Amino acid sequence: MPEARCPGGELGAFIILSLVTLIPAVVVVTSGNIVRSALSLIPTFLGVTGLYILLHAEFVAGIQILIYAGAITVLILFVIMLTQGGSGVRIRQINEQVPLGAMAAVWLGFLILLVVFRTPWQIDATSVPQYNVSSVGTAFLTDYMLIFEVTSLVLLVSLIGAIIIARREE
Amino acid sequence: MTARDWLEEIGKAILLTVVVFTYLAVVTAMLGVYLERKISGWIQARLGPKHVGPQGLLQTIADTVKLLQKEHITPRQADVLIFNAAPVLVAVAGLLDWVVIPFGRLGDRVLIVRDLNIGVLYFAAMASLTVVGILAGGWSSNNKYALLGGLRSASQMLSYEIPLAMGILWVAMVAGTLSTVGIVQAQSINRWFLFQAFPFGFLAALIFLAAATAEVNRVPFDLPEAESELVAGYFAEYTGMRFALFQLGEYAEAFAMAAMATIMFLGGWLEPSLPAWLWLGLAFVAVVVVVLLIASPHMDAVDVPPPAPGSTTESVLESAPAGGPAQSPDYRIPHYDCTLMVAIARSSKPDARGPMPGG
Amino acid sequence: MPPNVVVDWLYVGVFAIVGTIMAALPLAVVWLLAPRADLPQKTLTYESGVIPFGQAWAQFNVRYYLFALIFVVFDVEVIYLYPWAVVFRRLSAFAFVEMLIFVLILLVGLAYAWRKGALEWV
Amino acid sequence: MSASDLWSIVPELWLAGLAIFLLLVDLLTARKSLVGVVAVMGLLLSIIPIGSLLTQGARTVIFGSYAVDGFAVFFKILTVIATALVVLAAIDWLPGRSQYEGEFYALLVFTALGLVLMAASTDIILLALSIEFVSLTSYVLAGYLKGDVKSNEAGVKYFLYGAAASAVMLFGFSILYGLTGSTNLYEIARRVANAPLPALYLSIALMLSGFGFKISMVPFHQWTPDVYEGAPTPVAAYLSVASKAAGFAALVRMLMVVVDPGRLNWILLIAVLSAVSMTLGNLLALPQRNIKRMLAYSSISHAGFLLIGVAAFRGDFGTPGLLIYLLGYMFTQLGAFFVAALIGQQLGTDDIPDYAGLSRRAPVSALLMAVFMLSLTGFPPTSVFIGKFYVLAGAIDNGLLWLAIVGVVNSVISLYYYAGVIRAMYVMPAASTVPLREPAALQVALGIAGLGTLLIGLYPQPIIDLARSAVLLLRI
Amino acid sequence: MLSLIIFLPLLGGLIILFLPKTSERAMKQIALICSTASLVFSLLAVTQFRLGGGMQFQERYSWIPSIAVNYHLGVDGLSLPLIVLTAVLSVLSVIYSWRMDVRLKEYLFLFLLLETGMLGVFAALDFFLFYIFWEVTLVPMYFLIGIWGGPRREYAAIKFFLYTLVGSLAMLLAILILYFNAEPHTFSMLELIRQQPLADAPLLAALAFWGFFLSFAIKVPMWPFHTWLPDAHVEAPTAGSVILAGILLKMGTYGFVRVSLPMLPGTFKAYAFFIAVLALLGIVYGALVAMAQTDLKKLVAYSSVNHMGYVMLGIAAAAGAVGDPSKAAAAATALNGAVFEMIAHGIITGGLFFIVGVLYDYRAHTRGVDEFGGLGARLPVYSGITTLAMLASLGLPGLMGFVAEFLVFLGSFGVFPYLTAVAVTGVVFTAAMFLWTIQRIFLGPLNPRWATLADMDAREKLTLVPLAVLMVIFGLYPKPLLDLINAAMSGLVTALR
Amino acid sequence: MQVGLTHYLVVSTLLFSIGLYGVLTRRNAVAILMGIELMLNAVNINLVAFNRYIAPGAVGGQTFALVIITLAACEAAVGLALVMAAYRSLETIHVDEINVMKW
Repeated sequence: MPEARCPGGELGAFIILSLVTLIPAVVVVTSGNIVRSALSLIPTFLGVTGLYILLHAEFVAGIQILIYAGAITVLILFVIMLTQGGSGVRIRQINEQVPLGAMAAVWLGFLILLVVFRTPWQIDATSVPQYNVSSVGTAFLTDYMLIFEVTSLVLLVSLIGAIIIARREE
Repeated sequence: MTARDWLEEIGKAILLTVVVFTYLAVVTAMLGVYLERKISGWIQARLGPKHVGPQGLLQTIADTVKLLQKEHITPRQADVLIFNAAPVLVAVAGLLDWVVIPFGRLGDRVLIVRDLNIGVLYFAAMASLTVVGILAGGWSSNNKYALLGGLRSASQMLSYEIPLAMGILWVAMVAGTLSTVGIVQAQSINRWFLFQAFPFGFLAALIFLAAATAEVNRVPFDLPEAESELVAGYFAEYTGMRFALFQLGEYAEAFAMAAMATIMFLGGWLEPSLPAWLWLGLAFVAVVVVVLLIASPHMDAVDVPPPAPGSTTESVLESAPAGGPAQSPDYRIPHYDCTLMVAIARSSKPDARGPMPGG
Repeated sequence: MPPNVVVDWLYVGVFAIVGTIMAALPLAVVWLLAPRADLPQKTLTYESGVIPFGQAWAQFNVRYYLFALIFVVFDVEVIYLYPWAVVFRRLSAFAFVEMLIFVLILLVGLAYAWRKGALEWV
Repeated sequence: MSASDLWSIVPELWLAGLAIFLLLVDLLTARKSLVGVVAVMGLLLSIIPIGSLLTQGARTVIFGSYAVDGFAVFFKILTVIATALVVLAAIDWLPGRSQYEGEFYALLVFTALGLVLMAASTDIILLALSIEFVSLTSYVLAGYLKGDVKSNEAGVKYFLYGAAASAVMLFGFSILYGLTGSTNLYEIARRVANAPLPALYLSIALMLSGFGFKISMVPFHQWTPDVYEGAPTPVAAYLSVASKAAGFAALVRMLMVVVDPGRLNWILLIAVLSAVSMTLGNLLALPQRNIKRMLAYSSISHAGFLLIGVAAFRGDFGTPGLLIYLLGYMFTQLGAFFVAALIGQQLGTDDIPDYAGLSRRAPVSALLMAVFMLSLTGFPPTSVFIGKFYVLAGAIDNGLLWLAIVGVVNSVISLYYYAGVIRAMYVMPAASTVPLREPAALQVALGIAGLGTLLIGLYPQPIIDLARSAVLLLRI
Repeated sequence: MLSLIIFLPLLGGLIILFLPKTSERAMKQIALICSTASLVFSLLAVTQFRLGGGMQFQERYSWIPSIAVNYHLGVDGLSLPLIVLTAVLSVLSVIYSWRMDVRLKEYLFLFLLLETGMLGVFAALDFFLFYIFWEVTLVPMYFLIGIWGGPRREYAAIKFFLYTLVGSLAMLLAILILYFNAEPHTFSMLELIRQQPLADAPLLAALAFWGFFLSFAIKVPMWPFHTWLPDAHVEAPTAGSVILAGILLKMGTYGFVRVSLPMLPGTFKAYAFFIAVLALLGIVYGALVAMAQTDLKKLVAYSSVNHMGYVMLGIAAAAGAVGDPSKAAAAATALNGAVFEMIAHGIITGGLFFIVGVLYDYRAHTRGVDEFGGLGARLPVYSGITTLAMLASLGLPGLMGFVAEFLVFLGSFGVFPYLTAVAVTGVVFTAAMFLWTIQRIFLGPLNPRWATLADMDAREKLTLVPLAVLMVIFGLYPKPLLDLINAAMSGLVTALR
Repeated sequence: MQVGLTHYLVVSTLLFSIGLYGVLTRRNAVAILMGIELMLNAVNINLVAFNRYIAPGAVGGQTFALVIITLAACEAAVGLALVMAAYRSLETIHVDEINVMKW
């Protein structure tokens, strides 16, 4: 069966998802309320998930929700609530270098965009994407097996390190 | 596919959404609540609801109508946007669970919204989204008990998400796929996964069930809501429809968990001796009973007469001793107003609090 | 891979959007219908009838954080288990050994957390 | 993937096993210094499998994702020695400061593993993973002293800077992947040959932020002083040598394998960064009073010197010089930090003026410190001199005379603050004449560092041979 | 043989380092034994030295083969006298320092380390080794000034350290330039002289030349790089000043003769006049400023600037004559004079600093020239030796200084006649300065403050009398020394012609 | 108009810039971390998009994205632990107040 194609629909979905990604992202970095910032991560992450779907990367999409939306955001929320940030009081959230930061961000973004548009990307239109969960699994267990095992060590040290740092001694 | 096909798909999707949502709202939530009350009443040698409609069947509908009319009290200093968004998020997450659940079979076609490639992973991901809603709700209430309840619920749900995933993984491993339909079909070739590789199948099923129960905050995993201590946990400040949405989400998820257990361990719709829909239904009901009722939140309930109509808040204000609760390290409420609180909590849970026009 | 990945997820998207609308609808209805009486006590934070004291945002036990953190780590571990679970039958016993090592390493972490009491519920 | 592949990564397996074993030992024993001793012994034993790799040819293993070549072996040796010394120093330093002694050693060994992986990765995913591996353990180690506000601050700052830098770096990686469609360095090198230049430039520039962070190169250096000052002293020592070394390893591998300087002239870029790092680090080091802070700024300046070796990669001097410099610098800088640790422990201060009269109170330590300071300045016959000699020679050999001159001028500037330490120890009158206790393990570590500094200075031939063989094997 | 000479002091130093702090006497004895042994061996080397035999006593071992670094030692008529001078002054300094009691262990160790460094510089024939020894001399000197120096010792020490480090690192770059342009790459000085690697690369040659120049000129010190010198001399302890003036300064001029002249003759020739002018300025400036000094030590220090100017004038003249066979004789004379002046200045100024020390360290504790007066009658031996040394310094015929200055003027007149003519007038200033000083200190009425001063004791005499004797001997009969020097210098000039 | 690689790259660039802006301008350590998470998400979009358009035959980009998600989780765990520890002793999570040592 040929691939489902509907340029207009795809573009529409893309635009919607981009907006779902970017608008909350702006809220994340500008909101004066830290909890709102953190919660705005959710639509951003979900929007990114949507983009992954458009790119046919289902597994990554699932993981994106599971880890980013379901775990990392929760962790962030926990910390906010366990520290003063939870008070919801609008305190100054930005430092003195807003103009500087904005300039740097805009400048770098502009630069990257310039490069992105100037570069003739070597698009491979012939190969049909064949990835799904099992291709990822196979890759992890063969070509990328070292990465796979090192990942477990990274997880281990993060776990131990974070416990050591976060634990309160009696 | 042409644009027309796309529109068609979208239309179908919208239709399905409405159907599933309604199904959830009517069947799972309302029926579930009714059954829960009725059966736990029976277990505890009470009558349960009986006035509205035959055998009190319409009680839940009446409750819904009542809830619709209830004033939405937004606590002072609460973050209104988040306060409203949280229940919606929980409800939608509960709804989204149902996308990958096959309801049964119609001829050659499996009755399922969409058979996603990463079905069970998707299911787990949606389940994890609920946590955010609960935390947001607990926080936005600007109530320390709600916040604490939220944190506790979230902690618990997080803790049991891993065992839940382990149960799912075992099935995925045996079936070699993540698709829910694929899992059911794999069981047609083999046996129910419950009996696969004895005793691992049992073990996995047990783990899954236990985790699922914890995931939806049911007894004996209702510690976070800790009605006696935390005044209903994270939704202490929620009233009216918002409260109902939380309940809807929770019930939707609970039923989805039960359905998932059926699909993963009991062969879904694939029992050869009975019609598919019947088997699926029976198995499903059995699991629901296990999840919701045997371990019912009302097991330990003491029967307390409902308080007089009127604002519970005010009545308590009058009777409460002066001064706040002592600041004990674990945020327990001192014992002196415990009984009273239990009463309030009880009464406020199905009925919600607030003025009740016309009783 | 079925070609309809996007269609599949279109349903999910529609479910999310329409579901949100349907869930928010009653809230809007209630906002229109429900009575409103501005009693100051009513908007008071509900603390079993006791007048609220202090700020709600008192800091709670760091133990919650430990739970969340252990969860995150193991949740990440799980994402590696999913693809493995799907393919491990097709690969040799080597895949099994690989995963065994992977899990064993993390079990060390679990043992550590357990020994340090990070798993104990309050 | 074959059995011989497995044999080639025995050092890594050994380190991983050792770290896990340490964790288990720590869970079972109450004598935490035992864990440290086991760690040192295990690290020293790992030299055997590492040494056995020396005789083997260069190749990649495990589906081309991991290099087994002289370059990697060199950094394995360096990392293991540095880790063993730091563990040795920590055995005396740590007790009483943290409840988590055993884990400290385990984390150090884990870091060592990460560093080793970093130096040998030939796959950008593995590279990113190992860089992050090192970062994560380093964040923890930097913030290890929970009761100490400075350590807290060091941990948070290190984390925030590090995470931001690595995010930028990963963006660079992603562009590299986009240009080539591969994650394998050698594959990338093949395909990048006709990649468009602007994108390549962007990718390299973004990646430099990550590597620059690790090696504390200007302008990614801001974290260095605070982290070195706040972090536990052995950790600061470790970061300043091992982490830096691995950063250079990854940087060199990335630049040399992937980017043909004939196509994309990164030499000038690196040279300018080098000059700026040297100069800025030095100038900022001048007014410092805190020894750790001073060493931090000076380490920025040394990063600049080391970058000369990266820029001057043609010929027999630049890259071997970089390696020699790193090894020599390792001994010297570790030694200097160990003295700082010892003094900090005994006097409770890290301020240079408080070092007054140290030559009377702790003569051995003071003498060694003087040697380290002179070595850092680049006086012969010490290890850093050999390194500086080599990189300067490399610069001249590559026609970067101006860079060599900048380096020389900076050497002179650096003398001023290094001599300040010597002045305090030897010239200033002592506030007290009570002799300081010089604990055993720390002394041993200090002695080895001093010995290494002088031996390399006096007879560098073996090190030079090692470095040269390492460089010859780099390009497969 | 040479290794023995060089490393005996270091050996002693290391032994001292491991002695207990209390055994001061043993430390001093070891120091004395080692430095004396070094002296004895160096004298032995003199007796075995064959005139006209070029580099002798060569030792050559491979050290860092991958960059062609060898442990290569050797002496010729240029370096041998300097080695002997170093050994002599070191022994005398140890004797002079017998009364030292502050942090003796470190003092002796550093002193002996310094001696090793200086001996090594003069004997090294491999640039790498040369550079290492060159740097090794810096550190002990820094400590000697910094720990045992006068009130402004810290300032003086770091100033000395920084100045000389600038120089030595510039030299390092220059060495590297030479190294990379030689084919095959080599650090061997003899090989580099033979190859003349930069003969065809004027730009690089100029760079290398100025690198060396910076290093050597700071060390000499030439005007205008001299500003560290008065500070260092004034603040250094007496033995430090002696070594500094007597030997360390010679390392600079030695470098010019050993390195700049033979390795980069063309470039040196191009800048010879300019350098000669600088030397001239040093001569005049040194003398004039010295005259204005009231601090005795500073006075001697500035006189060093003046004298080193003569040396540089001689070397510059020799460089100016490069490639011009008609001036070869003059060049040889000038060079002989310059080297002779190096030795002479070492002995004379070394002696003068001892003299100042005798008065300042143990007696008057002041160096103000104007505070003295009439000491001649009170301290006859002291006055005698002082007067002798000062007369030698101003170039009184019959004493060592005269021979040196005469040869310099004779030689350089053939190359830079006008400059030399002006330089000769510098002698007048020098003479005036010293005579005036003698008058102020020893003549006139006795300041009652000094009525109780004692004359020199046996140890001080032991320190100063040998130097005085040398001044006279070589003043009256310079031939052995001159022959030694001439053997090397004429060879050099021949090669450059 | 087809949705192509460039579209995704534009979105990712914008997301990256937004994240960078957050990192540079926020004073709350947790908020800075959020900015970093946004940047990492941008990287992941890049990787997945490149995987889809440049090298669809393999899963290198997706694998990389998964690894980055893992790393993001680990970073969050460790980093937030450090923030909590700092909060316990300094009672602030604002980086401009975490300055016992001078910046």
